[in-house]
Order: sequence, then structure tokens, then C-alpha cells
Amino acid sequence: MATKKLQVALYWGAACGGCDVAVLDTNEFILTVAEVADIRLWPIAADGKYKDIEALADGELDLSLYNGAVRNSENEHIAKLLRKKSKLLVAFGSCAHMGGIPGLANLVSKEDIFATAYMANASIEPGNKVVPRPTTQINGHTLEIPTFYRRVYRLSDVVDVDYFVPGCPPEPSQIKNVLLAVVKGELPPKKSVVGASERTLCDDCTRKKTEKKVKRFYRPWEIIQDSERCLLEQGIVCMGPATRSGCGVRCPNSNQGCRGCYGPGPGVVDHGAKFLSALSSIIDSKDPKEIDAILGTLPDFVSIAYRFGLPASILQRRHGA
Amino acid sequence: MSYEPKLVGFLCNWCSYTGADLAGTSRIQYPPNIRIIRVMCSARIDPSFVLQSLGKGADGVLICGCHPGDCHYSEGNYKAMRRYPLLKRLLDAYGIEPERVRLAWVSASVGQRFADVVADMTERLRALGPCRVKTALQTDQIER
Amino acid sequence: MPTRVNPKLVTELERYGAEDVQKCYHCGNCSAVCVHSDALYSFPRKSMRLLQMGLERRILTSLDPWLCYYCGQCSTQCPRGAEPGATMMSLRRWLTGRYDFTGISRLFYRSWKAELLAIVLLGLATAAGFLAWGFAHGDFAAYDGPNAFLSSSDIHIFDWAMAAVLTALLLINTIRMWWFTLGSDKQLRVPLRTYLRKLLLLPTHFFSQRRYALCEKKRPWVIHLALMLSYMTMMVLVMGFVRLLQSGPEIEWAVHGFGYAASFGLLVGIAWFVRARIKQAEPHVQHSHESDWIFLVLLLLVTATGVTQHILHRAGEPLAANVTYVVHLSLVVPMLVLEVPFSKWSHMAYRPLAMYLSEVRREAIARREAAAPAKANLVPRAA
Amino acid sequence: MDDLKIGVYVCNCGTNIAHVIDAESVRAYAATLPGVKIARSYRYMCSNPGQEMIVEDIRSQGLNRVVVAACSPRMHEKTFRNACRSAGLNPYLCDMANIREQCSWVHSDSVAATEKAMALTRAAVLRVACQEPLAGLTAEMCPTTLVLGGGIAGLTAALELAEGGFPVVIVERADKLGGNLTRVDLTAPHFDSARDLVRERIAHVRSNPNITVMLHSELRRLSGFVGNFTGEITTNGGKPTHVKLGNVVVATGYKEFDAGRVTHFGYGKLPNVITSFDFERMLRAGRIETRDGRLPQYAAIIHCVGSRSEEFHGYCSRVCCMTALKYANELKSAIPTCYVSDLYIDMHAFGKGCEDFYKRSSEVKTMFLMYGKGDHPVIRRAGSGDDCDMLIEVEERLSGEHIEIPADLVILLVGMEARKDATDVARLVNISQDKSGWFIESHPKLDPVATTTDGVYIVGTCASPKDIPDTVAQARAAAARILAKIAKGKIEIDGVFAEVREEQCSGCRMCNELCPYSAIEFDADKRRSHVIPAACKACGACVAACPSAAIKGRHFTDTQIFAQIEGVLL
Repeated sequence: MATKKLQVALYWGAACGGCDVAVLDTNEFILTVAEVADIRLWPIAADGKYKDIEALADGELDLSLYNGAVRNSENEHIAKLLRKKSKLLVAFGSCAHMGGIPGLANLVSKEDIFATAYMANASIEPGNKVVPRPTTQINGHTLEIPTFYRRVYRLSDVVDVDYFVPGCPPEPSQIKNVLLAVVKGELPPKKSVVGASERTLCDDCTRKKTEKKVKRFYRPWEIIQDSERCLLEQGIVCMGPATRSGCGVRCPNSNQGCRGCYGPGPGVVDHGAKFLSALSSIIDSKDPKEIDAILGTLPDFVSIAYRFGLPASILQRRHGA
Repeated sequence: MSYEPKLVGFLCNWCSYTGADLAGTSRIQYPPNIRIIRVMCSARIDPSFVLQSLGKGADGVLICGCHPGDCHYSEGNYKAMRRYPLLKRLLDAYGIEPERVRLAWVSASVGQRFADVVADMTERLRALGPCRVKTALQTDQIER
Repeated sequence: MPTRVNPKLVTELERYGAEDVQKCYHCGNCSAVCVHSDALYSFPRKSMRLLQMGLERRILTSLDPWLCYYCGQCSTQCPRGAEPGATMMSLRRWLTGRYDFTGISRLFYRSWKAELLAIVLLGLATAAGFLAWGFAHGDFAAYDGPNAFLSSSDIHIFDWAMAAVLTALLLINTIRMWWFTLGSDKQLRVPLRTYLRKLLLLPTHFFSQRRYALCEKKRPWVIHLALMLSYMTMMVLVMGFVRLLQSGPEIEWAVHGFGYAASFGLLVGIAWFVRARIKQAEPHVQHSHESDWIFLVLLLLVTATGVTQHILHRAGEPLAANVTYVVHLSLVVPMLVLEVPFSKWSHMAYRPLAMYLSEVRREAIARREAAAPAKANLVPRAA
Repeated sequence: MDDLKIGVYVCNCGTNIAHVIDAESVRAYAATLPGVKIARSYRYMCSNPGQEMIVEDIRSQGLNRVVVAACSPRMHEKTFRNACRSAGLNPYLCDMANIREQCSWVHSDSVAATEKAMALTRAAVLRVACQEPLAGLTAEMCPTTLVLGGGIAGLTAALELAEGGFPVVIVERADKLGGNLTRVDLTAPHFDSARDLVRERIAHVRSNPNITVMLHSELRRLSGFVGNFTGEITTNGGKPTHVKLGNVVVATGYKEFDAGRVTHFGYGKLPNVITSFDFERMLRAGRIETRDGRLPQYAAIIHCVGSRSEEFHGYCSRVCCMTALKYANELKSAIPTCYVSDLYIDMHAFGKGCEDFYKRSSEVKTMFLMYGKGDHPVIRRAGSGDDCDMLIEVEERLSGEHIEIPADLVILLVGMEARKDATDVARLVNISQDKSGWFIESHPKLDPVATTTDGVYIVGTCASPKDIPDTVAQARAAAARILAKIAKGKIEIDGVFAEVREEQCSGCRMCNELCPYSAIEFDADKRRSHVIPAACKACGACVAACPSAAIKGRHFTDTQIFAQIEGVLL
């Protein structure tokens, strides 16, 4: 492989750019990447054009790191294009892996989103009715913009994805491991999650764990936590026990409950439901009214349990009328 | 063809499943809409089973366990009692009508109660109409 | 108002011949097997129950005991050996005792020694009386003719006087029986018309005892009827033709024929009853009360002395005939005076009256039902 | 997944299934399902020919999964598992679809019922495809038995076991052995002395070296499982002693019904209205008299006090009728002039020799009066004019008369009731109680002395009202079963239990507190949790609650249940 440089492409769908910054966060390692790899597309960093990619032969790209969810027709189009052109397509970061924060939009309808964004908004002149439309006629020309889908999809919902790198963003050291593994060709079987551990955060979390019996839940600012003891045992909601490790326990180490960005452990079908089952089982009460009161201290559970993975859940989006 | 609700029932082996069997031996008739899955205890019922059932086309899910205090494993049904309210809040967030999922304590010695719960649940689901989750997820893929 | 149960009544009834009444646990076989028992007069179980609980008032006002002819079927069917037949018989004795206003009947039933003593005393008194009368008015050696020792005309008057007294006594007791069973029943108004319409039942039952014929075994009915008819014929002859009976040695077949037939009937009947009571093959004769024996023996002696006296007279032995005649009279008087109103013999009046009154009551109830179909009091009050 | 060869067997159960479900079309449908090699329909699958058919198919066709669509698995799961085992196939590769109790017997619309039967069979086929072979475990059987309660039941069971040569520990709350029987004078129907019965038992128990008697003692806690229990027992509330045990016999007896609760009898207000136990005390003292020392001229006995009634207990307490006849005879022999009346609803003289006893009791001139179930006989003080203290007013059912009964002494036959502390005992040894508080047996007809908790037996009146012969028979039955288990030496533990996959367990310890049997231990240095197979009862609480799905519920795994969900909804 030394003779020919690795042809790499990075792209961002419905994303915040954090994953691209994370790649840079590998600091000087990025230079070694530059040595071994030609970055053919990296919209955030360089002005690559789509037609350059369309011009490539199929499979000419060795590795494509697609971060961000699929929210509009452009995201899907480029996803399909990269799939065609790459040997390895990697869903990079929570958005591509599970739908990420944008995925929470699946709790509301397209009409509500447009109303909030373009009509009922403090920074919009009152009475504005103009909302983005796929095609608009302006003095004889038709202006096209991507179609805004009714809901947010994961990358694997639209194309066949080879590997998943979880994290929001993925831990730079993990990115380094993944890239080295690709270079060395030491990759696990297709479809597996790379750049993360097979066990959940508690395996790496150094806090002391004793008896899991919770009388009520607290928001982080409500109590002074004991930095030695497990957060969940102190009533702070922490998805650590249900989330893959690999992030270096970043949140619990900064006295904040894990929010599940690395996704569920292996064999778990629905991350949120699994966490719900575990969390409610340790409520220390046998009286239905008391249990209800304790759960009352958990505001908006769906956003806690599915903060990074609503599109990956069994029901994927809000249903009903 | 009139809409026939599909009801999935998770019954614990020692009380509700035995109660359902007793309804059988006493020939107490109830609507055939329920399909029963046997677990050893209501504590074994993972909320993802309920979500999976709805996702696969069930119009309603019935979770049955022993009356608090009667559980063969002494405390199993309390776990079900704790998971159920949180699951109901989650379903509400997903926009699923609350009547579609119900937790009922059914003892081993009264077949009639199980038949009544099934009949009542079937009628409510018939009134509610079909649960569109499965069809919605299928059509999503097509009409982007 | 609740009625007080009286546990003592059962022990009391034992003196009237009831045994093992408490053994009855109300399976109802007896009532089921009894030919005479029906919805309105359901016995013997109901009577057993009233007796067990000591509800005197209820028993006193009930006609049921008189409707039983003691065929003994119920006793054979009883799984517990509670002898319902014997109990019904004892209830009849007890009722006879209660109908009698004088209280003598109760005395006799409860102590056979008292009855025997009374018979003996009365017998001696009668003998003394007749002997005195005889010597005063006639020749002891003459049986018949003008200066007969006991002239038939005197006897005739005596008979009628005694009959009047006995009929009076019996009449009072029968009226009391009516009063207890129908008269005092306030819920049931029985119009005179119903009494009159059913009146014919009295003679028919008296002479035919047709309810006895309904029992499965017919022989007891036939013999009892024959015995009763023979007795009636003899009574008619004595009351009406005593002069002819006592007249000349030759036989006046028109009268004596009946006499011989009646005597023969009497002797055969009594012999059959005595043999049955000794052999005790049939259930209804296995429980003889002393009053039964006294009555049978008296009847036998009376008939025997009557026949012997007649034979001696025909054989030309007036002296012996007279002696037997005195003995005969000293037996007849106690039998009539004591047995008729106070003991077993009174059933001759009570039974037909009971048949009659039971039908009257049945019709009265039917009329009342038709008018206002109140809830029959037969069914125990609803829970 | 080895290539699936599933055998599907649809049972007709004579007409029980076939009268509503078209068994043939279910069979034909099953044949089309993925992995199904053979599908048959047969009249009686549980019959020997039925089972042989499965064994034959496994051997000849090489089946590696079996689905039987028939009655409830609670009925014949064991039968078909044994059939598979005898054919050399692991019994846990067999599954049942309940198309009788939960389908043909409860639905009359045959089209819907057949369609449902197909769905249930499909679910079983998809489930059995994910089932894996499982092996059971064996554990040691400790020969010591704990007997709770020192009454006639406990003593008999203890003696039977001790004479078998095995150690027994009797824990009795009171300060002496004998239980309720020590409060009784004679027994019905043969009038032999209850005290001699008990004294003989206690003497044997005291002299038997294998039996340790702990009076004033209570079982505080019972942990472990059949053959490996540990009992924590305190005496006089002192320091608990720990005893290794194999089995537990619960013989805690009954409590008599509080007659004061029946207001219309006036117990507690009228001095001469006493309960059967008060009367037994008089009999044991050898003198029957009213409160003011007079010999009663009228005595009345009332049955079913607190039993067979809507307000109190619906059940019949079984022993009162014969006790009543016993009292009638004893009253008559003690006071010949006393008039005894007996107020009953129905005379239950079902025991051996009891019908004759009933007959003999009527021959002593007892006045038997029948009152209606649900009627309320009222006892009130008699007037000054009456020759008795009290009058019982009642609607007598055999005569239909509204009567009043004279009585100087009224004996109320109080029924049997579950003890107040029965709930604690049930919690301690993990057995359940019915709505009246009696302990629930494993099977009312086939398994009356065992409970659904292995190694815990219930004998005598703590399970339901019964007389001495039945109690002793049950005590011996329980002892015999325990002796059989001890003789076997080992206990087979079912292959179905939870198992932690070490490579996935992150040591979060969420499962540790959830197990009521504390069958999950945390290994501090490996920082992993671990399930003790023998202690695990396979309830699955930890399996559902494990946040990283590291605990696998053998035979009830997530994949298997998801397959069933898929199957029933296809």
C-alpha cells in the first residue's frame, strides 16, 4: 500500500461540524494522515466539488468518513455517491451512526419545524409566510435547493454502511485507532462498531459502585455530588451502564451523567428502552403512587433516553395523528 | 373486512398464564384477538418487547402479572410495576394512545378476570382503531 | 311469635308407645312410601318432626295421625329404624288422651295398671249390682221366662241408659276433636255448606273403611272390616233384640242366625289379631301397647262369655247360663264404659270423623286458595 | 445455526382442539414454515403412540427441533421434553403452542381460532429455531429437616423423619409442644383421649436423639434453595443460630374463629354462651356447669360459627359436626336429665365411622334442629317466667316453624381460621396464601403437601381445615417425600437459569439488589457480577434490567422472545 496514497473522502450530512473538528483534534497525527492519504473531498476544510467525485471510478476511494445524519435529498445523494465510489464507507459519529441530536427532530412534524424556524420566531418579521421550497422561480430562472425530508434518517437507513464509529464527537484517540486500523487493514468483520469498547462505561469509570437503590432523581445542579461515588447511586441520571465505553468516561469524570452518545452495548435492540428497564428497576419503592412521584422527577424522559439515537429506536419517530 | 385489533399478551407463568388456562378449563369465552407469550415472571418483560410488538404491527399490548404480594418470586411484579409508568410516559412521547398498553394483575384462581380484561381491551382497541406504527415505518422508507 | 320447642314431649310420648323418635333424620322415605300421604296431609315425616320438636299445639290441631292405617310400610323403609308407624300409633293414643276432657284416658294410657284396676273394680261392681238386682227380681235358676234372673227387659233399659251416657261422653270428645282441628283455626273459615256437602263421607268411611283398602296388603282391611261389622251386628242385636236373644231354648234363626255369624266373625277376627300380635311377623303388630292387649283380651272374653252363655242356655243349663251371663255383663260394662270413650275403642268415632273433617278442610282450603291464592303454609317460609 | 430440521406436531386432543380448530390446515400451514422438515397431526399427542411418533421422527428424520401444538405447557411440557430426551435430543430444543386452554376452549369462531392456532404455532416454530441445548446441574442434599410448629402435625413429621435416621429441628413458638390438640379433651368419634395421643408423640420426640426441639423459638430468615437452605432461628428473641437445612415442613396449625365477631350470638355479653374450647376446658376439668355453678337443664350446641357464611368464612371447618355430636354424648352421659338440642346447617358426618356415630348420637335423645345457611339465630336472655336462662330464636328448616329453643348453656362451635402471623411465615419460606389465608399447595389433588417452592412442604390445618387423621396422614406424606429426596442424595437443578456473559458485564452492579433470592454475587477484584445457578429461580428480573444486556436468560432469551413477537404478529 506504501506506493499509492490512500484515497480518503470526508463528508458532512446534517451535522454540526464537531466530527470534522475532532479529526483535526488528532493534532499532529493529521500530518501523518496527509502523508499517507490524499484527501479528495472534505467540504469543511477544502473546496472540493461534487463533479470531481462523480468523475472518479467506482471504488477508487479507499475510505469515506460520512458524519452527520440524512436530513435532506442532498445528504442522501452524496451518501449514495460516496457509497458507489468507496471501498469502505464509515458512519462517523452519533449522527451518522444513530441520527444524533438532529434525530430528535423526529419528535415533531415538518410543519412545526418550518413554523418555528421561519414564521413564529423572534428574529423573523412578523407575518412572514415565506418558507424554503425545493424549486423557486426567480426572474426566469428556477432555483433548486435540496428537499427537506419529513424525518431524519441514519446513514445506514439509506446506504449500506461498512463500519460505525460512535461518539459525539468520536474521541480523537479512537479516530486515530480507526485510521491506523484502516491503514493496516486490521478491521473487524463488516457492520461492527469500531473505535469503542464491547463493554459499557462502568467498566472504565473509576467511581465506587455499591447499592443501586434510588429514592428520587436529581438534576446535576440540584446536589453537590460526591466525586468518588457512582452518580446514578446519588440520583443523577447517568446512562453510563447502558452506553458503550471508549470515550474515556469524559462526562462522568466531569461530574455530569453520561448521555449515551456512544450508543448501546452489543446485542441491545433499543437503547432507550433498555435504559428505561434498568433505571426503573432500581427505584426503591413498592407503592405505585410513590413510584409515579419518583418518575415525576425525571423530566422529558424520551429526550434523555434517545438524545442521540431516536431514529435508531424501534419506533424511530413520533407517531399518532 | 372490519378491523380486528391484534393484541399481544405477555403473561407470567405462575399467575396470569395459569389464570388464562383456568379460563380455558372453565370454557370462559373471550375474543381471539389476543396472542399470548409466556414468560416466567412479569419482571422478565423488557419495555423493548412492548415497543417491538407495536413496531411489528400489534394494535395493543397487555402485560399481566401476579397481584402485588402474590408473586411466585415474591418481588418480581414490583419491577413490572416500576417499569410500566415510565414506559407509559415514553409511549406518550412517541404519540401512542395510552389505552394501547395496559398492565393488569391477574391471579391464578380467577379465569373470569383474565377473560374480562381481554374483552375490555379488545373493545377499547376496536374503538381506538388500528395502531399505524408499522405501516408508518414502512411508508417512511418510500415517500422521503 | 316463635313457638317454644318442648324437648320433654318425646319422653312423654314414650309412655304412649313411641320409640326411637329421635332417630329420625328426615330422609322422607316414609312419607314417600305412604299411600295416604299427599301434599296437604303429608305424613308421617311431618308428624315425626312436630313430635321431635315438641310442638304440642301443632300436633293437637293436626288430623294427620288419624289418616294413617298403620300398614307398617314406612317402618320397613326407615333407614334409621325410627319406627314412624309406631310413632303415628302413639300419636293417636296421645290425641285420644287429649280429646278426652275428663283426663281418664290420659291416666289409662300412661298407666295400664290403673286401667286394669278400673276394669276389675267396675267389673266387680257390675257383677255385685246385677247379682243384687237378679236376686231381688228373679230366680237365679231361671235364665228366661217371666221370673228370669236377669230379665231381658231390665237389661234392655240398662243397655240403652249406658249407651246414652257413653254416646254423650263420646260426643263431647268428638266435638273437642272438631274444635281442636277445625273449629279453632282462625285462618280457615269453613262455611256450613261445606260441612253438609261432605256429610255423607261419615257413614261411608264408618262402614267401608275404604281408605284402609288403599293400603298395599288387603287382608288386614278385610279382617278389620269383618270384625267391625260383626261387632256392629252384635251391638244391634243386643240393643234391639236382647229379649229374643235371651228367649226360649229353640233357635230363632231370624235373630240367632245373625248372632252366630257375628260371634263367629268376632272370634275369628280377634283370634287373627291376637295371633298376629303374638307372631309379630308384620311390622304394624310388632309394637303392642298394653292398651291394645287389654282391649283385645276384653273383647275376646266378652264374646266368649256371650257365646258360652247362649250355648248353656240352649243346652238347658239355666243356672250355668246365668252365672256366665253375670260374668259376661261384668266384662261388657267395663269394656263399654272404659274402652269406648277413654281408650282404643274411641277410634271407631275419631277415625271416620277425621276422614270427614280432612276432606272438609281440603275443600275449605281449596276455596280459600281460589279466592285469594295466598302462599301455601306447607312450604317452609322462604329463607 | 445448524441447518434446522423442525418437527411440528398438531394435536387434536380428541375433539377438545379439533371441534373448533381445523388441525389439518394448521398442520399444512406449519409444513410451509422455514426450517420445518415434517409436520403431523394426531389425535392424542400426549398418548404413548403420540410420543413414540416424535421419538421415531427424531431418530429417522434427524430432527433437531420439536414443536408440539397442543394443550398448555403447564400440562405436558415435561412429557414432550422427556420424549425428546429419550430420543437423544436435548429437551430444551422442544417448545409448545397452547392451542387448547388458550385457543380452542375459549373461542367458538373456528375461522378465527384456526388462524390464531396458526399464529401461535408459527411463533413456536420461530422461537424453537433460536432455542439452544441446555444442561441441568446437580447439588448436594442436606439431610436435616426444619419443622415449623410443634403440634400433632409437626411432631408426627419429625418422628417419621427421625426414625428414618435423619436429623430434624422442631421450632415451636410456644413454651411447650402439642399445639391445639392439648386444648382438647376427647376426640370424636371414638372418645379416645387427645391428651394421650399428644403425650405419646411428645415422649417419642423427646427420646429421639435425631430431633432437636427449640421452644420459644422463631424462624427469622430462610435463605438458599432446596437441599441447601440456611435457617436463622432465634430463641427468646436472642442471638440467632444458623442451621444448615435441606427441607422445611410448615406445620403451624390454625387459630379458632373469634366468636365475639358474631354479634347475634352475644358471646362475651351473655355469660353462658361459650365456645367449644371453653367447653373443652370444662370437660378436662371434669365438671360441666354454667357460669354460676348450676348443672344446665337445657344445653344447646350451634354449628358453623364463622364458617360457611358470607360475612366471615365461606369454607366448612370440617371438624365441628363430629365435635358437636361428641359434646351431645358427653353432656348426656354427664347430666342424664339434661335436654340437649343441636342447631346445625348440614350434618357433615363424612369420616370413617361417623355416620354410625351420628346415629348413636340421635339415640341419646338429642333434638336436632336445622337452620338455613345465612340465617342468624338470635340468642337472648329468657324472661323471668321461663324455666331456662336463654332462648335461641331461629327459623327451623325441617319443620318450617319459627321456634325458640330453651337453653341454660350454649356451646358455639367456632370454625378454623388462618393464624394472623401466617403471612409472615408465607413470606419467610416464600409460599403463597389463598384469599382465606391458608397456604396454597402445589396441586390440590395430585400434590397436596408440596408447594410451588421446592423443598417447602405444608401439612395439617395450616393448609386448610382438617381433622386429626388427615393431618397425621399429610405429616407422614411430607416426611416420606423428604426421605425419598434425601435417599436420592442429589438434587437435579433445571437447566433454565440466568447467566452473566463476562465479556459484556461492566460491573455496574445494577442487578445485585434486584434478586429476591440473592443469587447474584459481585466479584470485587474481577469487578464482574456472577449468577449462582442453583439459587437462581429463572424469574428473569435481572435479564430485563441489565443495562448492557450482559445477562442471558437461558431458554427465555431476548432473541427467542423477539422471535415469538415476530411469529404471533406475522
